[in-house]
Amino acid sequence: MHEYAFFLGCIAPNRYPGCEASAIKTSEKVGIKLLPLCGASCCPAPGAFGSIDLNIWYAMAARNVVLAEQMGRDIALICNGCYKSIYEVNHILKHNDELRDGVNEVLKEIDMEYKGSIDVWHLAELYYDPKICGVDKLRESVTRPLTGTKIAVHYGCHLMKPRKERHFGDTDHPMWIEELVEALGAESVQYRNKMQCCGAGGGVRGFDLEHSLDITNEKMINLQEVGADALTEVCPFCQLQYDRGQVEIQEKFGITYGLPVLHFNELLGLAQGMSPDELALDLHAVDVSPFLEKIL
Amino acid sequence: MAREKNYGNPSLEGKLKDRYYYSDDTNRDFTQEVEKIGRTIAHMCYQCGTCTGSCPSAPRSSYRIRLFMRRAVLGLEEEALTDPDLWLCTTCYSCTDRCPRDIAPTDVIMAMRNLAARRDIVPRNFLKTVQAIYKTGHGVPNNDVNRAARVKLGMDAEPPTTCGFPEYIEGIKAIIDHYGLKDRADRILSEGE
Amino acid sequence: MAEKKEARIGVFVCHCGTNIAGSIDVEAVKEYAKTLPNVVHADDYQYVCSTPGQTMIADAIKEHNLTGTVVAACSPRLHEPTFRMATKVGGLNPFRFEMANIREQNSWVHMHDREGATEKAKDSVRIAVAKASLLEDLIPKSVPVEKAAMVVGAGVAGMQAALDLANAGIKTYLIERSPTIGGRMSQLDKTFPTLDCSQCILTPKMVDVGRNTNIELMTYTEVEEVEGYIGNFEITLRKKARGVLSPDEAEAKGIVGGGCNGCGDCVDVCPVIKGNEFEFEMAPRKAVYIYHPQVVPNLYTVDFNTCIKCGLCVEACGDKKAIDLEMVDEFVKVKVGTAILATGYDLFPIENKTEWGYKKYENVITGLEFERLICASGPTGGHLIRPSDGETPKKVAFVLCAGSRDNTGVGKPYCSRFCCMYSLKHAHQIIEKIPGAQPYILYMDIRSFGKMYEEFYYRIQDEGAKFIRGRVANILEDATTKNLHVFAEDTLLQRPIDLEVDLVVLASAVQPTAGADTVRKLFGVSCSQDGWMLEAHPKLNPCGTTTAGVFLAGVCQGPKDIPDTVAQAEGAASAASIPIHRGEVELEPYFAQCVEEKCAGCGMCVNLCPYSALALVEKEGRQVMQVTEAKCKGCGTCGGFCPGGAIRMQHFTTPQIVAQIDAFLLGGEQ
Amino acid sequence: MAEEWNPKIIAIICNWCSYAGADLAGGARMQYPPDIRAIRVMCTGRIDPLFIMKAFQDGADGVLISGCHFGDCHYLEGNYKAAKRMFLVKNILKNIGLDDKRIRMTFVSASEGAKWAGVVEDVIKTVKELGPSPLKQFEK
Repeated sequence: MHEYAFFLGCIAPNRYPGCEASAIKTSEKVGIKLLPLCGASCCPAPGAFGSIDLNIWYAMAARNVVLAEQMGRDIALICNGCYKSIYEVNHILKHNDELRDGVNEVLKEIDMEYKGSIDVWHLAELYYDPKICGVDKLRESVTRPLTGTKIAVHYGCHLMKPRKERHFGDTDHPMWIEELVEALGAESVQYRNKMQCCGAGGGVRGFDLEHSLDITNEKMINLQEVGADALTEVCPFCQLQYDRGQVEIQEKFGITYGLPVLHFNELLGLAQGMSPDELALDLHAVDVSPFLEKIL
Repeated sequence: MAREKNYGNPSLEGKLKDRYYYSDDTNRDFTQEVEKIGRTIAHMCYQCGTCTGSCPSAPRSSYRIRLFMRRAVLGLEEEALTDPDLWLCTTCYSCTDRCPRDIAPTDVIMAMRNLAARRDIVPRNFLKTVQAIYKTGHGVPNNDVNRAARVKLGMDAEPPTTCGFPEYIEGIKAIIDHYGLKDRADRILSEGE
Repeated sequence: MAEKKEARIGVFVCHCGTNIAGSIDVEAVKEYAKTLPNVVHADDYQYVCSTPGQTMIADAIKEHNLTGTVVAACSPRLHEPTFRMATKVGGLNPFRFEMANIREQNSWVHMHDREGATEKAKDSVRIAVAKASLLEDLIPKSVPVEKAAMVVGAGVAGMQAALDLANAGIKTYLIERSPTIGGRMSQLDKTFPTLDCSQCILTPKMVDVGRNTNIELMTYTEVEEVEGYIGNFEITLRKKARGVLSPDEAEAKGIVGGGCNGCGDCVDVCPVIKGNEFEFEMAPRKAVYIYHPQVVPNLYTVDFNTCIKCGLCVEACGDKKAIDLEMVDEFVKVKVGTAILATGYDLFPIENKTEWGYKKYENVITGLEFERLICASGPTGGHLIRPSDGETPKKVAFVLCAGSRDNTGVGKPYCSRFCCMYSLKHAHQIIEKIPGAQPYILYMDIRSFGKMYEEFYYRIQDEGAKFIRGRVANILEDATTKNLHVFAEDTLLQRPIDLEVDLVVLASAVQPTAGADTVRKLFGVSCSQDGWMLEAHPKLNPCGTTTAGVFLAGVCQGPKDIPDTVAQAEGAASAASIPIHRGEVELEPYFAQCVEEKCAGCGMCVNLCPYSALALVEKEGRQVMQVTEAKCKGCGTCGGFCPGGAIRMQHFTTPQIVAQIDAFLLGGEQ
Repeated sequence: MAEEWNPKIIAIICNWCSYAGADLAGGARMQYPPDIRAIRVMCTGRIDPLFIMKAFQDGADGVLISGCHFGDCHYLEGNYKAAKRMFLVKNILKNIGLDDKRIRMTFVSASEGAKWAGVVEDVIKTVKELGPSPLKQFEK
């Protein structure tokens, strides 16, 4: 069993609890144990906090990392926004003495010290990593293959970009999440401008909703073109933008898509035999039942 | 610095505003500060436009990241910090990925936003997130619908974060207070009302 | 160390205008020099390298009866020869001169530390005087120069250089690793800005090369080993197994009237089909092949990596008996006096810039692929088509600086120098060939610097090419039409653009050829940071290298267009012919010498010498080491090791070096 | 040692790569501190370990040896031989109680002016951190 401190973030536990529930259950079936990271906070939101003062962003993210350091476990998480904060701040502080000293000065006030002793992973990359799980093991864990479904993948931005600060390589034509999706028995479909942003990040969703929805709408048009049954992503914030965003697009622009949006963990949960109820799929703003009908 | 014309007529002043760029418009400190906060070589921009061409916000707004890069190069502080387009970057980092000069334009934007925030120029939604985190530890706090759903899933109503362990919120408050950010957010938000 | 004869040293400190005097107190250095042991005269001058400056040295030698001179000025790599000459004019052996570098390694790098720089200059002079006091007369050795030259690479640069050398009466070995000569230029359709047909102007040269009796053309051959030095290079060549005998080779084997006559009967029967690399795999070839009909020499080649040795070709060849499927590589040794490297360039693997989708999207091609597709002798007979469906493209986008001027570490930081111009030419060609075609040129700057280049730019703009000032951010393919959407910002309009086109041509960056690094190291030539071969001096010796007798021509030294390539090739040929025509060269007399009374005959030095210049011989009943001076290049590796201190490196003797160390650390104010 | 102490560092560098690289740094006007004096040899292979020992005996605070990159030696392999000897020298230094960081071998090509400037700066920094050579006290 590979054990990790499970960093939840905000949107997964507080809006889409199915993401959290499925992450814990699905990972256990492939030998990954997610332990609660007690007292963790918002990562904090890289767009909102980082825009105001990067130093506070470093300190707040470092606090979360320190909690895991105290557990002596690497962090696993399921949100690209969290990945940006936790992975990147951990990476920066490990290599920048000046910033680390600054952060530790603040953390001293709450009896904490950032040491740089752990690493940070996205659960999806642990699934893909053959040393931890790997595509084959994931495939073996499937009991209810998603055969006959066409699933489009949204990678999101902060998991893989900027590519120099990450370790995933090609950010123009990546296929590794598609491999994961196909391991679940589904057909992955390609669509135009797959790597474009969902539109929510950088505080833009809160700053100018129409602007942010217009970006989402462009993605929705491209997705509609290829006739996907569902969109999957690895980021609850992207999920929120696509899921609630479709309702908002309907309200503001009068266009209806009705494309189910599922976190990869939710998708994996379904493939491993979890029921829709166990995933709280009723909390999704876009009805996922057309998709469920295809697999149940 | 733009010359005043003193026509004594606001609409004429507006229409005929001095639009020259003067050599003393450059503030080198601004360039350097942007580079320090953004940890990137902003002054090396050669204005190829790869950033704008990659930008998901550009086709639907007047936001041009290349112009912000130009402002960074020339130290056009006022123009950069007061342009509301500054807040339209979704931080997707496509420009950073593709910049042939190996600059991180996204981080230039972040640095400029930091500098704007020092002047109390911050959109309200950013400050509301600060207030939420100060109060609950979460930018997107828990709510009753969600609590009910969590219980139905067999989980605790409150996740094991600061929601379930509110004693940790003190630490978060301490960090935010260290920078005086909560007070600033409260003040700016109340001034706007 | 006791001196045999008292040294009398003259020191000359150069101002170099303000280059040195601006950061160093020259007067103080001069006055300091006067206080040093053995210094009997010190002076300063504005430009010591000038004629009056040199005269000053010569006069001082006579006037003060000097035994050695020291000039504190620029780098010895620049002016050592100058001041040696001045020392000689003054009546001293030229090797009794030592230089103190107070410019490149002092005033220029400590521009704002006058005190530190001046102190350092004093130390440098003290160190130089210490060495000068121990210098001895040395006599350079003259060696005869082999009356032959080698040119490595038979593109337009190599061919031009070989023709020039040959026409100057020098036997020239022209080595080419591919089966034919011609190089990149033979792949081009038209050339800018004159629009001459590339093949039309190149083929006569290729034929000349093939016919010239002074040129020994060796295609399908690589350099295996290089030994020797200027005047006397001994080069081992690997003649790769071609599987085909030339008529001469056949005759040598006793096959009368046989050998390959280029009839191509073998090709018809060969069952193996492979992509033709000359056409960038856009056309097929067989396992026995020629690249194109104009190849020189007109010989077929068997590609043994794909040949299944079915023997059908041997049968088809019949009595000519030209094909030998059991052929193996052969090694040939040749002696030459000088060599020219002209190894050319490859395209940078532009698929590494993933945002442009090369090799992902069928209709994204490189500039060189465009050349083949627009060329009448190319795979499509000169009809430009989209690779995806064979349709004629109407809208074509040209992406400039594709991988050039790129500091990300993925692409190349330099300007590739000819892409602007060939893209303009491409634009012209599609306007000319395809009615209603619209080229879009996406550029950052148009660098039309050559003769008639800017005028060409004017012409293409007038013909209707649209210029968009913005670097391409990314390219997306329309899955159904295979059209491409080119995203960029029109920086002049300040608007992002989504340009739907039928074909995209990437003006890919260029890089040294795959084998260039090996060749470079064999000949002892350095490379610059970007991998191009390093010239001896970027301005004053652009064809030479730091290895005497080895010269550079063409793009192997850095991106350049055809006129510059040919000009440099002629320059290199001229430079390479000089030692040959003089008939002898002087070697710097930095040979190792064995001090026989100290030599224990252990022989450990013998294996250290990379040139096999050392050997043990028997003398007076015991083993001692002996140096073959002609082989010794003076590196001193033996001298740095000899446990008994029995090896004496002339001009870098142990006492001289130790004196320098002592002078720095023990001399001066402590 | 009331004033700032300037270390005495000697560099023995090869003519073809490092000396040319150092010249290039000058041509490009790259600035570095002046606490280094260079002695030119044709190849680092010429460097007898005794030269280095002599320098330390004379009170050098640091010694820099710099040659061509491996594979780029003007004399094919002199720099390999020199590098091998450096292990020996470092061992001896450690045995007599000198910090082996006082001797450094680097590889700077003729085109690496910026690298040369960086190397010199770093060597001076390292030696300054180590302080004056302990052998100096025996000198007087």
